[in-house]
Amino acid sequence: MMTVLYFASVKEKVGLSEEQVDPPASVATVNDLIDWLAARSPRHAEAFASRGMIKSAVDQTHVPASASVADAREVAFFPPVTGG
Amino acid sequence: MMTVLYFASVKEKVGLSEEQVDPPASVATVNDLIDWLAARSPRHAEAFASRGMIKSAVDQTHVPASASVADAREVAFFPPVTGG
Amino acid sequence: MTTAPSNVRIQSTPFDPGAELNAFLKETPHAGGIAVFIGQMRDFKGPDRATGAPVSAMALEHYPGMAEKELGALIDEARGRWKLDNVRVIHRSGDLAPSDPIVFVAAASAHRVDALEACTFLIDWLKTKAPFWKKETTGTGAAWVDATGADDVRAARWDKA
Amino acid sequence: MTTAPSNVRIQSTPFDPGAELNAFLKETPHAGGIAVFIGQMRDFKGPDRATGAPVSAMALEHYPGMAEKELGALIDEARGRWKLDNVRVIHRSGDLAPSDPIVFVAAASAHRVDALEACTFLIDWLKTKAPFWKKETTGTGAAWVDATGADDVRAARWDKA
Repeated sequence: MMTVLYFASVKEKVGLSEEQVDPPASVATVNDLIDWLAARSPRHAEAFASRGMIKSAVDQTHVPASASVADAREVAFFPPVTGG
Repeated sequence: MMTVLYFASVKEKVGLSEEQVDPPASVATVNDLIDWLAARSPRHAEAFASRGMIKSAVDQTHVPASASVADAREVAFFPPVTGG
Repeated sequence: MTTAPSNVRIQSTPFDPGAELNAFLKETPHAGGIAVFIGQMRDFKGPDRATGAPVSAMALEHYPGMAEKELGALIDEARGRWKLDNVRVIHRSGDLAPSDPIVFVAAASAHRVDALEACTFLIDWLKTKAPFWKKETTGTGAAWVDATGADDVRAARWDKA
Repeated sequence: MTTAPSNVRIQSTPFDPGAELNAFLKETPHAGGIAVFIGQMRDFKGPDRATGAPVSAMALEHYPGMAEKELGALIDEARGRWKLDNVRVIHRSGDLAPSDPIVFVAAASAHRVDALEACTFLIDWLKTKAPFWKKETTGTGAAWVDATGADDVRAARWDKA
């Protein structure tokens, strides 16, 4: 089981801020997880359609889409940050 | 007639903060003025001994020692600034 | 060296930049130079007031937990690169009105160059790394602010070779 | 654009940096970025606390008239180089105690890069151009502070090609 978090425009597109998921062992990387999540609903699919625009964090650390999710407890997806 | 001002360590060496002087017409530049002032007293001479260390301003504008003092009303001598 | 009681604060209520500055100075009486950056909510959209629609309100979303962690990591990085006596980052979340302070970044050092560079570094990296997102309300509704490539270029100046 | 009531102030009495910051922000509510530098009197001599003699007092001499003129010229130069909504320079004169604020420099702009660069420029140029001189009192008496070559090098970064 892992917690997936969505923020800002990604959250609005998915329609959820958080969900508990249990992907199969074949989901090894962030990219794999995006593919797997995108198949969950049309809203997920649309949220991840421009995946190049989406940033990810594993256990609250920025990671590239090639990063492993093998031991992840919390994976987050969000647009580029705009604070400050 | 012109007003000559001294600040900080230069003032302490000369022993004056200000004096009115009337140099001859041959005193054309700041360098000439320094030579002329240095002859006024031993304290002046000592104050201007390391003239490379002394900065000058003509009518409240930084100038090099080669600058003219022909129309100067106020000439100031001081060490490098250390404010801020 | 003065260790600050709290170097990172994210708060949903307004803060007073002058009071924060004086508190920071009081913690750091022996620093010769203190550099501060304050970001305020702008009342127009995009890069230019002449062309940008008026903005009446802003909502600041953040990733609780990671935001504090990232700001702490930025401070650690700054402390590794410069000699700093004290550092502070305060960031708003929640609903803001025009002119409200959004962010307060302060760096104190014996010497001004360390303070000035660290302060600039902190705000540049914060802009591209700290998980905050702005949503602006204009006459046509509320919309997420787009990240700008210019911020990435600024932040990249601080990448190590 | 907000025109400040007074961009340059030299005063022989202490000032309150937090109050000055808030007054500056109040004058400039539409600026997105405000960069501030505060110089405080250090309680040790020279570059390093470990090796520098303790300093108990400081006297700041200045050239009245020219000091105001130079600070005004620095501000004009900054306004020519960056897009600024407001600028402020406050400088102490007279007798100071350790931790007393010496200088307050603030620059406000729609965008942070202009504010940060202008603030850094102002303090760098002020250090080498504004006619102020520090005299420090240590256990062995009072002595004028020597100018450092490092300040000249910093200031030269801003020379135009």
